[in-house]
Amino acid sequence: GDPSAAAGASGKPRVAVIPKGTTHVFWKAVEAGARVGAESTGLEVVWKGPLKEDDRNQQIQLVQQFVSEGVAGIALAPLDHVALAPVVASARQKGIPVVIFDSALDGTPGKDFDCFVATDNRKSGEMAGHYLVKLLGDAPADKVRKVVLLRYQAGSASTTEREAGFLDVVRAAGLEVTVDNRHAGASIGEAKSEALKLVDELRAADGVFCPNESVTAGMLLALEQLQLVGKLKFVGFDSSPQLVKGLKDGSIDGLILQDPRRMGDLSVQQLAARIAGKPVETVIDTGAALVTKANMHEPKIARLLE
Amino acid sequence: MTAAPLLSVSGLCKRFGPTLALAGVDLQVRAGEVHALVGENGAGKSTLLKVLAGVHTADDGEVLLDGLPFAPADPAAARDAGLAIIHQELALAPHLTVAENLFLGREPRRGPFVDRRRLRELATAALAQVGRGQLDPDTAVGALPPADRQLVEIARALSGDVRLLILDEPTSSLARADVEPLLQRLRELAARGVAVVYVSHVFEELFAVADRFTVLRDGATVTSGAIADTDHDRLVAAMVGRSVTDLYPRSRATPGAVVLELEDVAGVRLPRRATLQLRAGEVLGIAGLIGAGRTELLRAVFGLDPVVAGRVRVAAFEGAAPPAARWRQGVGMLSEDRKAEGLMLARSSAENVWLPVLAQKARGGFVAPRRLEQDAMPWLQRLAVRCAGGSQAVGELSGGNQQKVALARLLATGCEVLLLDEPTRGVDVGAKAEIYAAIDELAHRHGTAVLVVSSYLPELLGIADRIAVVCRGEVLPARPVGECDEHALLAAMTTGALTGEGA
Amino acid sequence: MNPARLLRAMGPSLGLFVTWLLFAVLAGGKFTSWSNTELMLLQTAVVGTAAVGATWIIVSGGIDLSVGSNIALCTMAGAGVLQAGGGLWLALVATIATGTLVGWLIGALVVGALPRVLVTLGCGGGVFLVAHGLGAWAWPLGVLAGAVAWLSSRRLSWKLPLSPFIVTLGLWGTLRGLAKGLGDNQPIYFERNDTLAGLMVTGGVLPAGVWILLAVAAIAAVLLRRSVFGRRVVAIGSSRQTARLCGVDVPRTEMGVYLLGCTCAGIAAVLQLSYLSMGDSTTAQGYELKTIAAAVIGGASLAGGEGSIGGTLLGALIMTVVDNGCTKLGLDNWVQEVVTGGIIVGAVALDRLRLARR
Amino acid sequence: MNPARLLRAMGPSLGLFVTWLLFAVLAGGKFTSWSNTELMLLQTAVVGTAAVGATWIIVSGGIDLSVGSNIALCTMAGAGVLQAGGGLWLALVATIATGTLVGWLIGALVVGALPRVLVTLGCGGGVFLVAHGLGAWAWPLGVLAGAVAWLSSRRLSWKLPLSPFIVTLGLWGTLRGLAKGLGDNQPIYFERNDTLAGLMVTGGVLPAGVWILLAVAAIAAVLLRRSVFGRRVVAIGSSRQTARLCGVDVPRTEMGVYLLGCTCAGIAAVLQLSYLSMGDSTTAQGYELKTIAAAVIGGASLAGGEGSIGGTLLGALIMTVVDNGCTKLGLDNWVQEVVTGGIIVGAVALDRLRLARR
Ligand SMILES: Nc1ncnc2c1ncn2[C@@H]1O[C@H](COP(=O)(O)OP(=O)(O)OP(=O)(O)O)[C@@H](O)[C@H]1O
Ligand SMILES: Nc1ncnc2c1ncn2[C@@H]1O[C@H](COP(=O)(O)OP(=O)(O)OP(=O)(O)O)[C@@H](O)[C@H]1O
Ligand SMILES: [Mg+2]
Ligand SMILES: [Mg+2]
Repeated sequence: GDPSAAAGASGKPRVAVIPKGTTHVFWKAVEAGARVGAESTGLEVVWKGPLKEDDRNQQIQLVQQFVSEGVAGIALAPLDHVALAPVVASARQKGIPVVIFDSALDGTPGKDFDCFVATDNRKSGEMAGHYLVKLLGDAPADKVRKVVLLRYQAGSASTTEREAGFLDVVRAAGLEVTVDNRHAGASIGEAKSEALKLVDELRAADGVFCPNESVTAGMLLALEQLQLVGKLKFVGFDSSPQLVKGLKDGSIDGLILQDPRRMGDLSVQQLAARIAGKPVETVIDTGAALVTKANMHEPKIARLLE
Repeated sequence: MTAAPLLSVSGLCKRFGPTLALAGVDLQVRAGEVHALVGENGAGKSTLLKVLAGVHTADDGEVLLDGLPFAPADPAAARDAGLAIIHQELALAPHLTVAENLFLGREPRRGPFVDRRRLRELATAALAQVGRGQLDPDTAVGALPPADRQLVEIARALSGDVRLLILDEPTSSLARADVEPLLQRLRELAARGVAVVYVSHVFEELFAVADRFTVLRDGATVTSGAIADTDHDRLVAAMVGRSVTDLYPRSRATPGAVVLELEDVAGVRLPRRATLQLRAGEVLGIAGLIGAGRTELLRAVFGLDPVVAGRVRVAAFEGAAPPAARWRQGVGMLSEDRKAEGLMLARSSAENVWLPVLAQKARGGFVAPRRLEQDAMPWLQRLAVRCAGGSQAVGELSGGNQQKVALARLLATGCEVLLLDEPTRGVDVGAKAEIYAAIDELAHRHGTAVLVVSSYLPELLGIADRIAVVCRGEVLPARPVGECDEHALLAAMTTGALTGEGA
Repeated sequence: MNPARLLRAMGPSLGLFVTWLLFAVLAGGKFTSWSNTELMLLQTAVVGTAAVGATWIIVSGGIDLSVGSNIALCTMAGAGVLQAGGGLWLALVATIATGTLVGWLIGALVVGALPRVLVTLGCGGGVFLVAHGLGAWAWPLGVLAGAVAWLSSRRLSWKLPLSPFIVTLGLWGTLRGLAKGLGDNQPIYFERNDTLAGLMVTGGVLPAGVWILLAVAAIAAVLLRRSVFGRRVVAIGSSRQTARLCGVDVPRTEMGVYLLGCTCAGIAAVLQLSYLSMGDSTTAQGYELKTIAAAVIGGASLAGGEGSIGGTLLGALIMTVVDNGCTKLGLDNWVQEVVTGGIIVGAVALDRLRLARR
Repeated sequence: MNPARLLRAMGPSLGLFVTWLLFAVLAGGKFTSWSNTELMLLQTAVVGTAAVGATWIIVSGGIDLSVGSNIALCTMAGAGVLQAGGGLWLALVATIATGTLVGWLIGALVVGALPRVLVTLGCGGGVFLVAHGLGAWAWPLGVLAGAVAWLSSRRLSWKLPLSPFIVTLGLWGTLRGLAKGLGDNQPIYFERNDTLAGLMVTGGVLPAGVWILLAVAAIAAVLLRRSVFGRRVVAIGSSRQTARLCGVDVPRTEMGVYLLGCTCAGIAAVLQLSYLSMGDSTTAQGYELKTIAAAVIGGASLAGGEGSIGGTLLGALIMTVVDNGCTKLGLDNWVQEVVTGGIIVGAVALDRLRLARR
């Protein structure tokens, strides 16, 4: 694009970082990482997500606006692997480099977009499944173990992947999934209400898994209210002050953590490299880690929990 | 005229919940006659006409049109059978233009579109029939004064191809000057073979236009016959079940101190200059043409509209004040538009009566609905309101009875100054007598000051002590009633100059 | 047109001009550029088309709270056809027809034909289920059976009118649920179709989607102001009682309004389908309030009888301008939300003020 | 009370009974158990309390589309105080007072005091910013300055009444944005407070939150039916012009309605704060339609003048029962959404049918 339009008020090249939403702790960490990356590479970051959490339409509009404005680069966490592909293509046509992070986009990294920086969602779901199987494995074998899965929202790709990975593993291990068709909705309040309504299934269950921050937080509140804390094994996803506290006092047995800071940092770094015309890596796995009470103080893990 | 009747109704019954509105009505209307339908408020006139027009369906009884059974399922069916009706409560769409209202439901078309040129022509012709040919057919009906709206409604009924024309109190908002051409039109239509059913509480009109009459009482036919064979008193006796001898009672009294004083008061548009004094124990009548600004005068005094110039004083209170303050100062007002501004149609009569003084009727900020109903009953009975008790929703009452509820409010709240805008609109003759008596008693016995606006001059002459004429927004000096007569008043109303010995 | 009316009609344009100017001054060239203007028009296409339908419904004295869910359902239906390889034209028909069908449902419930609706849905659904084995034929057969049931059940017409607020509040959830169910809780993806995708890309004089919006709006405006049907709709909104007394077939006219209004939602769904290149059951959330806001900012009254298509378009544009301008200024999301709310109130206040002063 | 009225009042109870029975038969003991009943009551507490306020507003002929955003803002305010270590009581006051403040804002905009609002907000906000350095004192100082400005600007009262639909549609976004801004786009967490958390736990006879709902409802119902203020509110809803003619101070009464209605939202926010143990700016989305649906199912008319607190509670319960029952039946979310919509329409249709038949 036009270099004068691409430069921000500071004179540095402006890059847009577009998350899926803005109100989860996860995205806050990505933003912090992106700002670190910008600092180290001399870019100016514009952080802007859809007003309505998880609205594909608004996200497409945002990308279009940044493209028409002619920013120097775009880092995007696509809400959908198909719907966002055309606008990314049009950005590339205009010579704007695009880094995809967090979730996949149709196409080949390096060809249809410059770089893909993400956690493997399916694998992290499998990780949660393996851990829950391990936790439940110690119990007597004469009785089939029951687990509950409370899903996030219909149509959300990354969590659906996690849910699928989780289900594969626990089903293969012979566990019975007593609930797998309930969606918690977008906010913690809805998640808590939904979990409370599943009281009978939760009482009968041995383990429970939640695929993201808001659902895990809502489930934690519900388990506290139902006085089921500690009576079943609870594996969640992502981190927030509440969840870390739950991990500390033992009400949560494990959390799968991604590395949002690194994700943000690396995405912006890759953009900077691409703008400078340097070669970039096309796929970067930022990895996921299983955090338990036992390992939460290891420096590598503690950093993720900040 | 021995021809078979065009419309023949026998034994018609209609029940609304516990109320038996029609209890066996018989009615014969012949082609080519104007048939007067009379009865007290709540006798069932409007209900009967609504059944004929397909608004309500009857519970029992038989209706024959041209000898064939006639039971329209909806208004469209009735209209297709050649029946046109003007309802007591205006039925106009305020956002549409005059022309569109006139031909709603039977628009001249060009394909799927309205043929606007033709619509305008037809509209102008229809308006000319009621003497309003100069009215722009493209103005929105919502911007018209009430009188013009009523004329639009009349023009709509007259403009169709009708065999049976029904008019339910078509003249309640009209000036005398507009009534005469209407009656003339009705006679022409009758001469062309159209059957006309005419409802009005103004007997002069009936005697001027009708050929035959039918009297309803309590939802049943009492008598019917040729208008030439009856007279005012006999008709009243048939309606009310007794004779009303003294319509305008008048007790002697000497007026007291000035309680309402206006000096060069002007509103936003109207009135332009109003100066008058009202004394305790006196009835001051206000006469004027439609649109002269009488209503605006009352509204400005009562604080419903802003006063932009001049001085207003009520008793010891100087200056303009909002309605809430006026009630506290002992002033009460009756609006001319009872449907929009007079009553809460969905609420009970009791609530409507006590609304302005709820705080006084309450104990510790709380009211007891039962007690409100009990306390309202004497006032409702005083004006002979026909209702199923103080808890019945006002919207379910007949038009005249609604008006009486609005008046009962003013009697019950014990105001010292009353502003009455068309107090007897749509009220039957028996109830009129009650209202006049009540005004007389309040003013001349209890020392209440009453300001009455009325378009019906005999009424003003009958009850007022002094009469002031309003012309184009200016109030002419008031004169004692003894010095007024209808001709002089009419002259003053149109010319704005007082004539005669009192000038 | 008399001056007062002209002024009233100009209100929303004034509002648009003031907001536009505000952002033009604050954000400068990157806001006023042609490419950004084109983008704003493009981004108004979906809401604008739906709002044209909403205007009809509001003018008739009704309301449609289900329009967002309806659009989502329509995109799912269209995407389903494309996924099954039904071809573009069939998909377009399916998308729009779904909207029309929803309009029929709303209309029937509003005018009081609930029993007929139940019978129709029962017959249509039953045949559909029985014919399920026939594959692609099940749909048309079901619809046919439903239509026959509807036409032959006139006598069932209990008069049980329901308030449109309640009907569409119920359908708000029902249609969204159906949309999710149609895709088994997942979006529906299909082979990329260039013609479809081409509706909503900038580059030419104006995107095809904007032309479609303008065409729909022009037809709707002429119909509303000039046709017999349109004037009767205004009459119903202005005074239902009067319309009935004057022999207007109120239920039939209302039925027509909802058919038309929801067909507009179906057309909006086509544009949305093109924009998203997928069927999304979670899309268009909150459009119910956006379309109503556009109509009201454009001078419509929720009491019915008042409103114009032109005004609604301006109202929709005002909202896009605010949205776009805030992004250009780099405002935080929360600031943008605060500002947008303030501007909605401000635009209407401006309008009222101007009217009060004349 | 006459029989017709009694029947009308009984409508919603009948609806509740039918839906309850339906699920009791289908889902059996796990639905009818006491612990589930208690849960359902608990889950009605927040919406129910907000719906009591909405009923007042609807009866007065108004509408509040911002109640969900308002609740979110209130929880953020309360959580902010708790996080700053302000103690439970201060937090409760802050939560409820935020609701009341919003009520003042809505009321002032609706009755036409926009200029006064601007002056008040300007003065209050200015003092707040200047006093920012004083820490905890900035808030009360700002509020005080605002109050002084409001009281001393009576003469500014331009008459510019705005429709409550528009005002609250604007505030719907504005308040949500403020809530997000207050927490810098993040939830606000605070030290667990056992008293607060104890409001919304099952176990005793009934959760304290349910008692609070019942108390609020009882007071609101008595006020609405018996107090002079309540009857004036009904009068305004029945016919604004008549109320004015009869000396009701319409602006002041409306102001009171919004203050009261939004205070109920503040109380609902306390319960929500207890339920979540955190301040969440994204909570209570869609409550605007839920509260209105509860009131309308309970017999209120959006045209104003009609509605009862008891009916609203029953309406809110019907919605909880459907929600809970569908989960107990193990239905998919999408099926539940479809069913819920159908039952809302059904409950209202039942009501109308019963009335039509008498
Ligand atoms: N919709 C209704 N619901 C209940 N009662 C009604 C309804 N309409 C009319 N009534 C009752 O039927 C009776 C007859 O009313 P109707 O309006 O026919 O009287 P009317 O003769 O036209 O009186 P008026 O001269 O005052 O217009 C009244 O007692 C009235 O209360
Ligand atoms: N801006 C306006 N444009 C057109 N008509 C108006 C306007 N303002 C007021 N009017 C009408 O002009 C008339 C003013 O006269 P007003 O109603 O005071 O007459 P009145 O003498 O009281 O007659 P009546 O009470 O018999 O109707 C009103 O009917 C009012 O509707
Ligand atoms: Mg009558
Ligand atoms: Mg008048």
